[in-house]
Amino acid sequence: MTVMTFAKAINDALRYEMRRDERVVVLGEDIGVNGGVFRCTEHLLAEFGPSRVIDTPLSESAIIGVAIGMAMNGLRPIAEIQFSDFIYGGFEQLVSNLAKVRYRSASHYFAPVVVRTPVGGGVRGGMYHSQSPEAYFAHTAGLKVIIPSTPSDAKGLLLSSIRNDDPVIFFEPKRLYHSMKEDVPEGEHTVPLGKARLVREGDDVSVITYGATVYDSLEAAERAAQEGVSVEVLDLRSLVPYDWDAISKSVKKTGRPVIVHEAPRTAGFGAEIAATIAEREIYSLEAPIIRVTGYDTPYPLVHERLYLPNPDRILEAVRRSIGQ
Amino acid sequence: MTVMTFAKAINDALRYEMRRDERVVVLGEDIGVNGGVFRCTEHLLAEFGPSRVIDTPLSESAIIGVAIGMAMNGLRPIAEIQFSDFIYGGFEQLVSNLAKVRYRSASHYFAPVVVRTPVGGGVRGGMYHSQSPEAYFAHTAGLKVIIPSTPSDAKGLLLSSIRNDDPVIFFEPKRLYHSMKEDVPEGEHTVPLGKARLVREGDDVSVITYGATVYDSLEAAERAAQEGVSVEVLDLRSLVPYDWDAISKSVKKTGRPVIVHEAPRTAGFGAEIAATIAEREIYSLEAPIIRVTGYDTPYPLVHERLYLPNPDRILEAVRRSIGQ
Amino acid sequence: MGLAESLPFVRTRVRRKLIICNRIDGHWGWYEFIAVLGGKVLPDPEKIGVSSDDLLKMYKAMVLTRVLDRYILRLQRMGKVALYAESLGEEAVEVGVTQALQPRDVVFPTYRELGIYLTRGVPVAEILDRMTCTVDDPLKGHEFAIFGDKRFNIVPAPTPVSTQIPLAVGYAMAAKLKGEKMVVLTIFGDGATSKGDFHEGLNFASVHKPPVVFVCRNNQYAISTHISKQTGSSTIAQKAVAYGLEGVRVDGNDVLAVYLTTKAAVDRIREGAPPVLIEALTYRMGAHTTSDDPKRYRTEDETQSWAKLDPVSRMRDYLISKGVMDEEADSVLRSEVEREVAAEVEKVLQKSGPDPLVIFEDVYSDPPWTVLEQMEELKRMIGIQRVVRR
Amino acid sequence: MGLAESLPFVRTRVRRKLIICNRIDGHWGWYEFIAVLGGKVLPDPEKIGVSSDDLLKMYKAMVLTRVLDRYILRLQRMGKVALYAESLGEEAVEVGVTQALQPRDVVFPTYRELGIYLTRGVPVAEILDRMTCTVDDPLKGHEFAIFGDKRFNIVPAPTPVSTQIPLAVGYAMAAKLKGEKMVVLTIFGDGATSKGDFHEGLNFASVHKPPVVFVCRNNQYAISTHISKQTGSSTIAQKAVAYGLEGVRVDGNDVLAVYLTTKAAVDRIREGAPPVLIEALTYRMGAHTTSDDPKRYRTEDETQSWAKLDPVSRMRDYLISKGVMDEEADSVLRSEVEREVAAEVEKVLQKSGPDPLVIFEDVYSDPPWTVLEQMEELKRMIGIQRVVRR
Ligand SMILES: Cc1ncc(C[n+]2csc(CCOP(=O)(O)OP(=O)(O)O)c2C)c(N)n1
Ligand SMILES: Cc1ncc(C[n+]2csc(CCOP(=O)(O)OP(=O)(O)O)c2C)c(N)n1
Ligand SMILES: [Mg+2]
Ligand SMILES: [Mg+2]
Repeated sequence: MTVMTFAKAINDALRYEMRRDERVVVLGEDIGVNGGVFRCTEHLLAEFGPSRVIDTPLSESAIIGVAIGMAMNGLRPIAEIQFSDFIYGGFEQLVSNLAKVRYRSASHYFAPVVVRTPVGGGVRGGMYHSQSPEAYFAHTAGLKVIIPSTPSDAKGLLLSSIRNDDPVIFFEPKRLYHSMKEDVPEGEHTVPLGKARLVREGDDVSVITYGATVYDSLEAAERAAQEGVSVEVLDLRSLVPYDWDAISKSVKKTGRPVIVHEAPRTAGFGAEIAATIAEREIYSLEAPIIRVTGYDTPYPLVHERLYLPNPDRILEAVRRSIGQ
Repeated sequence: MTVMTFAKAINDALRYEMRRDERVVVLGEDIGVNGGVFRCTEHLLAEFGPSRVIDTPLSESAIIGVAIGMAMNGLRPIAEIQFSDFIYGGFEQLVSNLAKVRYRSASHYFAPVVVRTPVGGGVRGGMYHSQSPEAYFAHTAGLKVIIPSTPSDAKGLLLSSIRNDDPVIFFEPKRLYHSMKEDVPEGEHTVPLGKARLVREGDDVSVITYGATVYDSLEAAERAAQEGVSVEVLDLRSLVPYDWDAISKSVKKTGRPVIVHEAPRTAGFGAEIAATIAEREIYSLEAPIIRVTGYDTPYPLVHERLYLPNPDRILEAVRRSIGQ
Repeated sequence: MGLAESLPFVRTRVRRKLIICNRIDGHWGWYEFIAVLGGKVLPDPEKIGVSSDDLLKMYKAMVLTRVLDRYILRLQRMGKVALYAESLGEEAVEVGVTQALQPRDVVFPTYRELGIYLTRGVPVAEILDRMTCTVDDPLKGHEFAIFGDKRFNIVPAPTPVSTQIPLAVGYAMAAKLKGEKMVVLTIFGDGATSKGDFHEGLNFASVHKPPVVFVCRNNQYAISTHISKQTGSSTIAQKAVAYGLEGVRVDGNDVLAVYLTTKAAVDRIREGAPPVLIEALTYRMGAHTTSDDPKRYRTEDETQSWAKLDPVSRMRDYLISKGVMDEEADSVLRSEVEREVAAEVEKVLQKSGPDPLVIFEDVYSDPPWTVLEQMEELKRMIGIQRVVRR
Repeated sequence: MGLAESLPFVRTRVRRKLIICNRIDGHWGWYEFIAVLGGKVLPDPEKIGVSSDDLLKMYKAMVLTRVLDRYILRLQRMGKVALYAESLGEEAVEVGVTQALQPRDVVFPTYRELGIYLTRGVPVAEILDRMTCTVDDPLKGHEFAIFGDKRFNIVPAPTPVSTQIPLAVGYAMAAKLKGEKMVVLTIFGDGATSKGDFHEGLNFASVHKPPVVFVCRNNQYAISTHISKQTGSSTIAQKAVAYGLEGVRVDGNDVLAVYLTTKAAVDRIREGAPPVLIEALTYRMGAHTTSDDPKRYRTEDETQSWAKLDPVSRMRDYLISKGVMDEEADSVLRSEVEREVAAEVEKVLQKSGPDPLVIFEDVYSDPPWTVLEQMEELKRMIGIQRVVRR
């Protein structure tokens, strides 16, 4: 075990897997000599050289497309998109090729690419450095979607993603990169895709969330506890596949789900969770299903703390859920 | 009133508005000399000339981007994307510019573009000529999303969309283009954005849908009636904004919502409707909220009728909703 | 030395003088429109260094392409094929580029590439299984028109044009990294060159220089859009200048010009030379696809003038004039091909389609529970379904 | 006649011999690297036809840009500016291109374009309001670093690089359709040229030929990525060949070369000539943005060698050598600028920020009920909020 920041845990996972498996290559803008704008790929160029640590031109579509081609030819490419706000230039490659190469070719070819990309707000990043586009990818059949919230999960889920034969969009909450640290196992350490993490047990309300808002939810849970309300916090970690058993178990217990994410509300991933609860656990419900999310606006530069689902907003939803 | 097919109604709306307002221009692939692959822009080139009916290079990003620039400079461009399966090449322009020009410029500039594009399956179109990507756009703050299901609505909603100062993604269910005809008002005819259409009244179950599945839902409703079950069918017509009052009214009455769309289930627009019902009308519910949708796979060429939410599947959901 | 210079015999074979730009760094070249079957006196096979076997192989592939193409069109009209993009008039490009490759080389084609599959040796039966989506369809009915099979190193095309280009670049980069001596060839239309992925793919390749050759099958139309509305440049080949790469333009209705130029490019690239952009100028004689009506956007005159340059006839005339085959051998060949194809068509019509559950196959290697549940749902539904299958 | 030929006095001013390719159709041109302030003997102002007023105006704009740039950096370090992309070393490009425009011409810049705003006459106070997001910010705090104001015909940049290019093309097409004699100028970095939107935008423009000029501010780096890893072409200008357009390369640290070349291009385009691609070769002396550390990826030596070509000093030396101003006038100018900026900075620090509800403004002209409800939700929340505001 070593104390690592979130960024360091990513870096550690990359280095570990590149040493273990020579098929692994990383590519993206400024990931080589610069070590990545968040330093997640630091020192990799020196160790693995420019044919496995590839500084690319500024072209998101080619980054994804080239990674797909490499994967089809037996490599395990990890493409970095500098901010997930810039992933849209590669959207056609993601939706039309990455998600569909296996189907189109009836598994003659497949593309085990991991697309790593920083996600979310809270760093004064404004409209184009703060977005949370995970719902677009969750709605795209053929992709898996992962979003860890701790350094240890970041490492463990990244290793599992690289080894998975399906394409994975791997979101890294950027405000955790350097603020969040903890003990992370050295060497081998995997966390299975599709399993949620029960962060805090509680009996009255289930807060279902993922990414950086896990911490806002925990803060809200603390404050709720002071008011005598026991809040369970579930970190999904994986959106596709998501852990329905964990959600169902928690909702069966509390009957009061509150779903939290940073992305805008309308047709966000929270809607999927709510819809599935409303289809399968409706008889367990003792309150309306509440969503606490970013607003349906572009991500604002000023007042972003009001825009984000902060602890105040989560607490208010918890109170509403228990009928206060 | 004249009998028009869906495609003809679109054509009529375009011609009418281009005559009325010289700021209106249309652009896209094969829309000029060829009249559009579905013939929606037929005869426009001859009447309005190549500076207002613009055959473009094969470049979806530039088509959207150029339309945005034109709109910022006072025109009312209508961009056609030949199939909505090819809209992803223009996704960055749609998400990063079209949806955000107004915000980024604090309304110094805005872009009243209409993006028209055929949507959905049922024409043996396979993976890349059958998709229903509306959820991506519904999740993108700054855009409006419209999808008519009748020739008359097609004309009325298209005129309203062109005149609206906000960008509109206008989906046209391609299997209706030539199969669906009805009386359509000649000349001026608008239908307001954001208002659903109550297609069939019923008391037991509310089928909430949009686009071509309106007809599958009606067929299921007929068959349900024969079984003594009264099904209401609501055609949303507009996803952003969607008509919550109409949904709420219907759900209050029946307590049994069934949501139908062609797009894959996970994080589809149906999830948003379900989530909102589960937040606001939970106490009206007498059954789980059921979704009947495309499956979470790429759109298949063979067996597409099994993939689509056909009347059998809708009827089965209606039966499940009333507890059979 | 530029590619055209490396093919001395073709330099005198200028049918139309079209000047394009080649290398930027160092000096400028003036390059001809590369053609072999163009001048008054055609070069002997020995001079161009192509064996009779290879000449006949290419000719036969072109004939087979033409015949099978017509049969697939008929199957489409019978409702047995969902949609088809015919190759009529473009056989020389498809056959010529493929003949230049070794079996280990990998092709990323488009949806209009019948001649490539046949030249690679894909059995007619397999192509018919594919186009009619039978139970033996190698792609399990997941999509129309396209073809692919890993055993033949043919990667099925994405319909969104140009998006296979970065994939081909990546595939080639992996080959380079692994030290494989393979070359990757990707082919695309003139319309495809307007898309961002053409640019991003070629630019990426211009920096990393993997073993890839880019071929533009410039048939002058993207559906109804004439090349003059597609781009302001007068050739596609000159677009290579933007990347500091070599670009050449060849007569795409001249299978020998296509073959020799591609071979020269591939041979160099296999030895480490940078990527090349080859523009093969041709003409789509038929409709864009079975959903298209070319009369809406071009004249009969134009089409007829291109019919005179029919690539199959030009090769036939060459082979006969050089004594590689005689008229009779040609007739025999044609009727054999016709018979073979007709027999396969008969067979394929007897076959059933794939199981409904193929819908759920090949989405993931390890499907989420949601997909598995939906498969169960469909299984249940099939019992009570009234809708017509396939 | 090519652009460089139309500027006879600069043809002798070749500082580095860099050959680029221009017109494809018709004939080939050999073009120099356009420079005015480069040779041993510099041309007199009369010879290049620029008045003293204009010379001084450009110089003053460059000085103002430099000074304000430094102040904004300081404000960023104080936490008053979220992020800033400095212009140090690139003032000549920004000032030169803008000086070539008329006020009715429209500019689509990037996030690094302070000199453009100042040359257009935007008050320092307004820029400071913008960068610090005060209550008077013309863009209401919606985004950082960028600037725009319709009154100055400056369109705020999208951060996703190159995506403003098709917008500029569309804006110009609308102008053409409406018969307006405006020219649209869009400027972007070297990195931007690798993106699909650069290609799709220029290609679209090459067909429709609206009044637009494309300027690449080639500062040789895209964050840490050197131009040699960005593209295989040795110039950006040659990328114009792909579209049959004219491309020229100018010394981007020479405000007169930039100004005169852009003016020649704009004058022609205003009269109906096709679009032009201008590459201005310069160097980013500072960091990419306030989040970047250039020591990680380039040497002090390299930066120092470019410092010798500092665009402000070069213009200053020219003006003094030609007697357009003397040393004293220069000192007065500099201290005035410094004083003016310092005073405005003082003022802006006193201002408060925008109202929280700006979050919901400018999303739609006619917002959906969902947005309106969320605004009400926030209004309610603000009462019970504990989080820190601005
Ligand atoms: C990205 C994209 N946009 C639109 C289409 C619809 N479409 C199918 S083929 C075609 C024309 C392609 O022309 P070209 O690249 O010249 O190839 P050709 O069909 O002539 O061989 C178009 C517009 C598509 N397949 N992909
Ligand atoms: C599409 C996109 N990808 C990535 C980024 C992140 N990014 C911001 S600036 C930049 C480099 C841009 O380089 P260049 O175009 O040369 O402009 P410069 O900053 O040098 O003026 C990058 C990669 C972005 N803004 N947009
Ligand atoms: Mg073509
Ligand atoms: Mg740069």
